[in-house]
Amino acid sequence: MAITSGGAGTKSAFQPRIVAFCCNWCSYAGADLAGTTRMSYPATVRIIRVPCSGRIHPRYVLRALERGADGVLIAGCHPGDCHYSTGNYYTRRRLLLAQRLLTHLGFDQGRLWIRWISGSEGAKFADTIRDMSASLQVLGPNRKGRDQRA
Amino acid sequence: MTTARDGSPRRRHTGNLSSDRLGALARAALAVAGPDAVLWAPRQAAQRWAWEPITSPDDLDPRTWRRMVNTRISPKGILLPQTQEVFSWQGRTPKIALDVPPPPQPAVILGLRPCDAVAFDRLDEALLVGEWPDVAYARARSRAVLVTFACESMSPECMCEAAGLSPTTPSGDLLVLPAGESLLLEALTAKGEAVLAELEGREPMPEAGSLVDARREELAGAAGHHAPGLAAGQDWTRLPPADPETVLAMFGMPGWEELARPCLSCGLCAFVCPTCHCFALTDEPRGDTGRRVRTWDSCGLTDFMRAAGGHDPRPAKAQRMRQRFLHKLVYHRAAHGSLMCTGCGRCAAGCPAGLHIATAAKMLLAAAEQVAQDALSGCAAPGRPQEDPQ
Amino acid sequence: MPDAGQPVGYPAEVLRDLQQLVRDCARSLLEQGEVGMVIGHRAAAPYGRGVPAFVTEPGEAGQLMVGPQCQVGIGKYLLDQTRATRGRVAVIGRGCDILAARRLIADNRVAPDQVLLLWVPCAGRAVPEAMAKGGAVARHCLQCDVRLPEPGQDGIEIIGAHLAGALASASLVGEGCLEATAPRIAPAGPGADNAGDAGYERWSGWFEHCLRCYACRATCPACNCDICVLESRSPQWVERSTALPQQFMFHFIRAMDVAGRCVNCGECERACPAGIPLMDLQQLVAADITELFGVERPHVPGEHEPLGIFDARDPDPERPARTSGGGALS
Amino acid sequence: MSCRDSLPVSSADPLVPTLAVIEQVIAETDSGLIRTFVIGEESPFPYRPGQCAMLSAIGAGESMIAMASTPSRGGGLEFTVKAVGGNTHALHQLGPGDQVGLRGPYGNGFPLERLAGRDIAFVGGGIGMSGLRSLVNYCLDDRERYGRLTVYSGARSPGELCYRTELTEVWPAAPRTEVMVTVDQGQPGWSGNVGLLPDYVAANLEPSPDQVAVVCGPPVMIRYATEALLRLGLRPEDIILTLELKMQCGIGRCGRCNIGDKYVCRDGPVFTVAELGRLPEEL
Repeated sequence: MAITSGGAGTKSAFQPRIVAFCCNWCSYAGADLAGTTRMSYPATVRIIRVPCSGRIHPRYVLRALERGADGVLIAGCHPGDCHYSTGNYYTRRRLLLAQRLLTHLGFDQGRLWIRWISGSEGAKFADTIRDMSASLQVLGPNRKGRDQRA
Repeated sequence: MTTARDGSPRRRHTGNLSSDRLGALARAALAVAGPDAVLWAPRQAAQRWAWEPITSPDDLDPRTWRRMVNTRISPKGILLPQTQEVFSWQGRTPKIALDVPPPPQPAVILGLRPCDAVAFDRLDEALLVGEWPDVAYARARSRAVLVTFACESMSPECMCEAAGLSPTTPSGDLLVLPAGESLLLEALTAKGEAVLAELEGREPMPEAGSLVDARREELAGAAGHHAPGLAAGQDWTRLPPADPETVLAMFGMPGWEELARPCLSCGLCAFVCPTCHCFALTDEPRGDTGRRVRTWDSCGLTDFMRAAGGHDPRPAKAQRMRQRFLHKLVYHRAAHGSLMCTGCGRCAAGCPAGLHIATAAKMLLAAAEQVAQDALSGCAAPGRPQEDPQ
Repeated sequence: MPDAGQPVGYPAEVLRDLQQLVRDCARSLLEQGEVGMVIGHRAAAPYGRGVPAFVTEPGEAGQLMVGPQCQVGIGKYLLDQTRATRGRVAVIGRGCDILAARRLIADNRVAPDQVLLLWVPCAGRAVPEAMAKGGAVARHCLQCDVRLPEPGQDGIEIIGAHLAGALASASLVGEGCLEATAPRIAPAGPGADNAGDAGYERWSGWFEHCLRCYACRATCPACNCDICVLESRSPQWVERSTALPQQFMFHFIRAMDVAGRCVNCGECERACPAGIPLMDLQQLVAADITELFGVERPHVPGEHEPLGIFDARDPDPERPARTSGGGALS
Repeated sequence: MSCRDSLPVSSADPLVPTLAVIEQVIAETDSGLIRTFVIGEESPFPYRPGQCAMLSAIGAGESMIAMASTPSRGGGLEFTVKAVGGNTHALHQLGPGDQVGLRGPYGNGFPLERLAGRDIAFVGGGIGMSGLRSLVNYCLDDRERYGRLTVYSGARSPGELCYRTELTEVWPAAPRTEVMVTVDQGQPGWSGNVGLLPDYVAANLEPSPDQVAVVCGPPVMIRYATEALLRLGLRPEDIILTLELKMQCGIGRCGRCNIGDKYVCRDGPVFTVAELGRLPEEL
């Protein structure tokens, strides 16, 4: 996978750490495509492959933030395209609500991104990570709910 | 010459301080505790009283404490924190290095109720007596200064009298008896005397021996005013702890099942209790580093006794509740001679299911009574249950 | 029963009649063998507060009570008692107790033919500390929409329907009613005072005092799993230490896991020894569910959980939200 | 309380382990689920048979394990560990040269003085043999001091028997020493007894007037073995049990392993049936 040090920042610029949960059938393939076609996106993303975005419990998001992520991306098949027909519809409800709950608890709204990325959308994956990284750079490092030792 | 609570011989040392000079008392206690000492006192926030670190002792107003019967959560966590690091480690085998945390800052605990001050004596027994004393607690305890305020009022949940105590039980290092605009002080330990001496160096004070005695009697009389709680008239010190036959009879009471029926198996009673001290040890790894922490635990929680592999000697909530009440009222006394309940009433006030230690105590007293009677009449029968705890 | 003063909301004669109806009903159910146990409330010292009563003999029905002093939510006891009792188990309770029981049924934790639900009208639950001062109802009772029995529901009978009118007009807010007037935390939407750092600081202030005693979970009718994720050691989502990140983890997981299944009974908040306004979180989530997914009254257990179903037209995080007010999602 | 005057503020925290090094790991059973760890070249502390120590794979927790070695032989401490929970599984990942956390010794150990001159039946089920192995070897090292020794060892299957060399060769060759082995389920090639350990003891033990029995094993086995021994006529004070309950601190402070006012980790793990009869039954 071709990964460059993204962002045009200086050497001291904050490089946000992103944890991306990608569904096996679409988004992981999309990320793979971004790599094989040598698109550039920030190297500070860590991809976790899950069988379906429906596998993702909202607590995974908070655990990632707790253990040092500055932002979390949930990426699944486009609505209607789920490999298991409907998994991502449930994900959509659950994570929309999780996003609201995090906001109620005072977490920054832009820490959790939900995107639909198909296997052919390598560019969308790279763009998403770039956009997300830039937006997190503005937000700064996440300190909320974060374990200081992580 | 008399003997202080800590066993040192001494002359009686009392003082009469104006109520608005509480800050001076706090400063004297801080001076005795050490330069980096932290002051803790009850403060009202969001409609409830809680123990909080105080940075400006002169703002303390003891008159506001008259509205407080006690804090919602006990002060034990000041000396026995809910989460305590035992050690931390770095590196992976075979290059692990261990590190132990620095000792805690000394604490001045100002405004303790006698039930809570006595509770620290119980923790001393449970954690310090015998081989392998609890060093972490000992470090916090040895440097702490405890200033007790006698109670001017009681709530229906107060049960100190059933536990053999009173609103004026001499406890802590220094006992304060509020009397109108005065604070009558009496040193109870060498540390308490040091605080009084330090205070006298700052504010000359008259001796108050006879005033102290009079006020103590007055407040003890006022205790009779307290609302009719479930423990009214009970005397838990009558429970015989050391006789195996009675213990087995109390243990075998069929009434435990019925008593425990409302229990929801949460750990609230143990966590608000000033004497509960059970703890768990768990590792918190973070990559190649981590720490082992010691955290409060409760015998009421379902996984308290469950061993790796699944064996659990107390799978039913009735068994867990029995353990809790027998530990408090019987087992600790068998080992150390005192009840491990000081009657603060927090468990009864807080129990989400409305369970009450006095209900259990009533059953235990009856079971013990039954054994004694059977012994008299010569028939050895197991303790009979009390059908209706009410 | 010690005198607890004039209870808020309940005219004395209504209370007396209601209580008699409840006792008569319980007695006859037990006498006729309709049920093996009736779960209700009985008075206990101090304050004469109502604690759970598990009545199995017709002769014991006289101890049952109703009214503002009834502190403990009793619906969740069905979980234990239907397994331990021969015959059906009846719950004689308020709207919140009935919803709690329906929660257990909807979650397949209790079989509907094992229970009998008897709904008693209610004018709010008093706060124990305030009883001596004439009473005060708990905060969330003010927003309660199941105080009065709703007729025509399967498996639910109503006790004292003719008295509901008298309670409907009763005022819930009495003298010294501190608790009921305590403000709710407003939604932390964009631009709200509670958003971002201020909201985080506020919740940190509460969570710092959390004792992790599990009283919120123990009392919650939606928390009815046999094995709880909060206690799991492998994988361990929440460590035992009370460091702030662990506290956020604990309360986030709990709030999320009961989201869409919370029956708005307020038991978590009542039980919390640290006084954390846990219902604020649940009510914010409930409002979100209504707004995002169009589910009215999400606290009433229905055929499907809001998070157990979906609608292809649900708002999409990649498109502007269908409804306004909740704010654009990233 | 006068205990406050002599607070151990300068002592080391007994909950903090020392780091020790694994010298050798021996697989005891066919399944590999039971292994013996030899720790250090010498024991860091004096101990008696029947005592335990806290063994920790740092980061995975701690477990109370009985010493399987005997102090009469010097050398490192030996612990036989069954992989059951998180810590014991993590220990099984370790090999020679790896560090473990170690603290102890804890518990009362066997009443060696009271065993002198007596005929001893050792009844050990499964991993419960580990504490008994310490005692058997201790007795053999001072053979004249004790009467007839009989080791009853049981396991679920032949492949699950621990200390096979000692059971089949070393101990049977010792003077006035007999080894009796039984398994719950036989397998092809197994010519020994098949049956539950308590039944096996009941059928074979002919107690002498000087007989004592020392029993260790899982709670259910202890219960039935005790009943069998009582039926054989042993007195409750001559039946010695070593118990195990969930333990965390090992020093009688965490409040977990109590039976009545006794803590198994500190006041036990060795109790006679007579002593337990005076305590509530919580096993």
